[in-house]
Amino acid sequence: MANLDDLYREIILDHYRSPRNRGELAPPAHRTEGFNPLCGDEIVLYALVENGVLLDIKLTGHGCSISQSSSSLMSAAVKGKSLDDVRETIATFKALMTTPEHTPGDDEQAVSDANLRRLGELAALAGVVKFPVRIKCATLAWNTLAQALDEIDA
Amino acid sequence: MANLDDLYREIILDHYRSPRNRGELAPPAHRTEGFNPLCGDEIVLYALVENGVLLDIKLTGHGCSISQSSSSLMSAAVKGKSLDDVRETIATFKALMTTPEHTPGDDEQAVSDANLRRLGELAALAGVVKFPVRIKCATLAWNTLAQALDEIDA
Amino acid sequence: MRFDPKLVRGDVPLLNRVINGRPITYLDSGASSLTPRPVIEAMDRYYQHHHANVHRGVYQTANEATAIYEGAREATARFLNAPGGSPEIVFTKNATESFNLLARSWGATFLGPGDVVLVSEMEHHANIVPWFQLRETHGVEVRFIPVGDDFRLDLSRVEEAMAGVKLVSVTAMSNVLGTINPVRALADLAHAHGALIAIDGAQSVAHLRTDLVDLDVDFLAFSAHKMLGPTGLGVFWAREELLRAMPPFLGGGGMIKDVSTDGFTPATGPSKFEAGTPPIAQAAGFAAALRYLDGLGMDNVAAHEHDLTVDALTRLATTFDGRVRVIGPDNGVERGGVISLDVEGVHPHDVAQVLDQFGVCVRPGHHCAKPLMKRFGLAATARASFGPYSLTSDTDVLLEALTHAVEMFA
Amino acid sequence: MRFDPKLVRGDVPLLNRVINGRPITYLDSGASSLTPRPVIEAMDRYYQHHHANVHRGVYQTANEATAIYEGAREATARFLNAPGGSPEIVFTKNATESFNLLARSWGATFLGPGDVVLVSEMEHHANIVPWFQLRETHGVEVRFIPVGDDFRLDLSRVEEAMAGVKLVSVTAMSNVLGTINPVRALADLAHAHGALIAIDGAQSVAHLRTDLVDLDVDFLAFSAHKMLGPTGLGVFWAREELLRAMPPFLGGGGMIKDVSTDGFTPATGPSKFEAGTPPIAQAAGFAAALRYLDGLGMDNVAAHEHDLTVDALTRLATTFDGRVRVIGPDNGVERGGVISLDVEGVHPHDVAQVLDQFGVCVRPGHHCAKPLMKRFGLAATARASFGPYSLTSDTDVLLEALTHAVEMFA
Ligand SMILES: Cc1ncc(COP(=O)(O)O)c(C=O)c1O
Ligand SMILES: Cc1ncc(COP(=O)(O)O)c(C=O)c1O
Repeated sequence: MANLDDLYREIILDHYRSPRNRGELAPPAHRTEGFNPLCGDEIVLYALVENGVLLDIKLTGHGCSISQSSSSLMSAAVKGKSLDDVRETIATFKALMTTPEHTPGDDEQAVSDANLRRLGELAALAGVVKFPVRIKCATLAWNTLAQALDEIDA
Repeated sequence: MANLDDLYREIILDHYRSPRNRGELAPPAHRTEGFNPLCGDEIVLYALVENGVLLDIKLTGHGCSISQSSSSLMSAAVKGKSLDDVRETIATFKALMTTPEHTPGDDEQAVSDANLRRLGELAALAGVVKFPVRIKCATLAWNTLAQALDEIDA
Repeated sequence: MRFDPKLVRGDVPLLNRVINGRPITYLDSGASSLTPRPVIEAMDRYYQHHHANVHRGVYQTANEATAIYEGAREATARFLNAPGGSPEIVFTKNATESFNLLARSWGATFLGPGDVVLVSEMEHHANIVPWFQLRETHGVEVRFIPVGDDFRLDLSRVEEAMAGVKLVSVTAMSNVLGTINPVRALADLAHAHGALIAIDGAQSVAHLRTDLVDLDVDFLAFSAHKMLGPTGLGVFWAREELLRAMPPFLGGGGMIKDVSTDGFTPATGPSKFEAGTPPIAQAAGFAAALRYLDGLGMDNVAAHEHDLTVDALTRLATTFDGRVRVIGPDNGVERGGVISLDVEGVHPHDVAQVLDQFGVCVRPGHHCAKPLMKRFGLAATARASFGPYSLTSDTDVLLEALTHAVEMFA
Repeated sequence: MRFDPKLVRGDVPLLNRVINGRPITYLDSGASSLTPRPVIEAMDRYYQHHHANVHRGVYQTANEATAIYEGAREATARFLNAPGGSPEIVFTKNATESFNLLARSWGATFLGPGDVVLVSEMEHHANIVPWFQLRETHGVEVRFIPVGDDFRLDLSRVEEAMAGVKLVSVTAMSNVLGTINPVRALADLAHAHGALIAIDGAQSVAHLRTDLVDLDVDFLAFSAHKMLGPTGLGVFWAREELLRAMPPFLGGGGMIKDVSTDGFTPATGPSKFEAGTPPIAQAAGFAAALRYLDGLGMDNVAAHEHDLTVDALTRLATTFDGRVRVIGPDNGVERGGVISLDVEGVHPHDVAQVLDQFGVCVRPGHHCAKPLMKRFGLAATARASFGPYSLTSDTDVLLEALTHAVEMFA
């Protein structure tokens, strides 16, 4: 049985109560909106990229504890990193959010323990997969970031 | 249990095989169409009325044995009668076609035995009420005749 | 005489569910009601003994299926006290289709540029989007009656908004606020201005007595699944003379009088609006639901839910020190058993998630009423709503779980 | 391996009915199929354990209901081998609504004056009337492919009718004649002329294997109730890129991304076309029907019904001295298990009535195909049609009853 404590880890509640990197960035920072029509969660993401590095990131918007803490945790994890590292973190996180049913088998875990360690605080969101309807909440910020990088690239 | 023989009396089959008063009448005879969209039965009725008497009536069209024999039986019953008599026959016949469920009670039959006798051959159609979906077949010609009389009146 | 809700409970198999180790506490009847055994059994009986396509059949089961389907139409007309009887009852797939039928058949025929459809800020999207679509295709104006800070429509605001209005289309009971609107007064007002009035009965028909003769409205839409009936069946009611003047909506079998390679002529009566094989089994289930509700008595259902609501509002007001706000009229105002909650510091999604751990079913979200959400500056609420099978013990568990949610996020 | 139809029979409660003192002989599967117990039970289970409104729920039963509903979408995509998977499956209320969706969303957006929709003379009204309605609103031309004296479409006649055609919309199997049309060849022909092709699968999907990748068509419509499923559910399938380009059809809850008092933006994916509470329980039943048919194997179903049809056609030809004429292709031609009869001197209504006395269920009428009836100079036929639970003993009783009808009216 999925337990509430798997979902609402203390780190998550902390980032929900005190979100990091909240706010806006002026141009030339790139602005991207993310929206989850099912629950109405909204995110506005500002990304400042220079020389292949995500110099700064800020977020506004509203939503549930999972979507808000996930965007806060994300911002802390990717800020200042090279775009390659950012893209890898996005990929690792999205693998973490793959529902257990889709995992090929026990010995081929979607996310290795090594990767989990690499995720650091982000690993607190691992419990979300036990609540499949909430996965969209957790990935909203990440999809928005991926979209922002694509737009900056283009 | 409703029995097929209640429906397909010999008189009915006879009128179906050899319909009376089949054909058309030229103007000034009045022409009226009847249509049962559920089963596709069609009737074209020609009525020649003079001095309050239905001098002549002819019918064409196609449909099942019940609709065709009913129109044949009707034509035989009303031809040459005064319009008052025709209207009374229509009313009596339509009472005969009232489904048993709607009959107030055993001692208040919708159609008295006296009336039944008065209907003559038409009484052969009495069994139709035991087959409620066929009532529309039996009444098609009668409704068309009633409509024709209304139109002639108007 | 009031029914015993415990007996109703015994008729609802789903209430035996255990969720996360606790017996289910179902507080989402506003979204869809639970299904009593007699309703399920009526559909089983239909499939096991009487199923056949309706109309045009001659054989016995086809006649039985037709009688069941048309019988449901008659039962619906009786339940609503429809002035013109069963010829006024059109079966659709849900309340939403009923509104689309209204907009595309009546609206597209009788409305055009310069004409106004007056809805309210508290409408469900089902009574908003079809009018926006009609605006696109036919240039009508869609105007919104504002909702007051008391969560109610102000009749004087309706009066002043009536210029050019051809149709007033409002909900009889808000699915978010619980507000009950003064339908008869709105009908009189609309008619006094030469307008017609449509009522969204999705909530009201399920929880209050509906008497169409008394209400004097022109159109009504609602769904079976919110009133103990099955999914897949809705009702559209209109005065017979209006139905007669309306062109068909969907085209296909059953709604025609004749078809050739040149064109078609539509059928008369409600069939004109029922293209294709209708929801026959669902009509059988719906008739059973109406019988069940008649057995309880709609006045009793309303009184029962009223008592539950008064109790819940009182306890919500005293338990949480102002941290749980009810978005809707307070006690003392006539209202339905729909209670939208705004919990300080806890997103409705999280409220519902924590409540689920206690087996409590409430719905978070905008409840398909985004303009209303915006009006009150909210993205969502967590909504609890009662049905005939609800008990005060459901409210006990709700409060227990809410207390946990509030503490957890404190 | 072929299934045992007697076992299928045992799964169908309605086949225990006794009609007029005789066991029922159900020969009306073309109008609606009988419902096997696992399908009924799937719906019961849904109402008893999992019922809740879908989408946006957080609590457990709401998630279960959503999983059941979306699972049915996936099962449908697999059953049809839909190239784009479940996002291409839209649930409607019946095949008729699916055609209206096609005409009003795709048709009204992409067709206009000068464009031609090419249907055939053997179409069901569901694939005719929506196009006539589109002609009224959007000025398209509706053109009919003639049906030959062999009851088939002549591909050369299709070829020569292609000028200006933007959509070919034809049935895969005639519900009157039993004719199976060459869907793949028609698709190639349509595409070669830059047109799209829609298929009426109401009959074919229930009785033949359907592989959308092989067929290479663009749109498909059919109903659950003709393939062992419940009433109240239809399917509309379209290629994903077409669905994406199509505007919404009905407006309301569930089909929006956002709504304000100013306007709305539609959702993406199949939800865009599913306004309001969908037929959830019916989707549960339909998924069970697909499982059941998969268990039998659609190739086996087709082979079983083919054998029954060959036998029945042979015996009809030899028993009645030419007094019973089959309106449809004879043996030797690939055809479905739908047998329309014209009995000399006996109106189809009377045929069906006499047959009912023997417990035999056949359907008299125009079968919602009036242009086809006119083509063959008939007002109606009496139609017998097979399902997976049919047996040659059903044909025995049919012939016995037909003999009686012929004698009675001789
Ligand atoms: C070939 C064909 N198309 C369309 C339909 C319409 O199906 P429904 O009535 O379920 O919408 C039918 C069934 O009546 C049919 O046989
Ligand atoms: C007030 C109101 N109107 C309309 C609807 C739409 O009903 P349905 O989804 O059954 O079409 C609902 C239910 O969601 C409702 O609460």
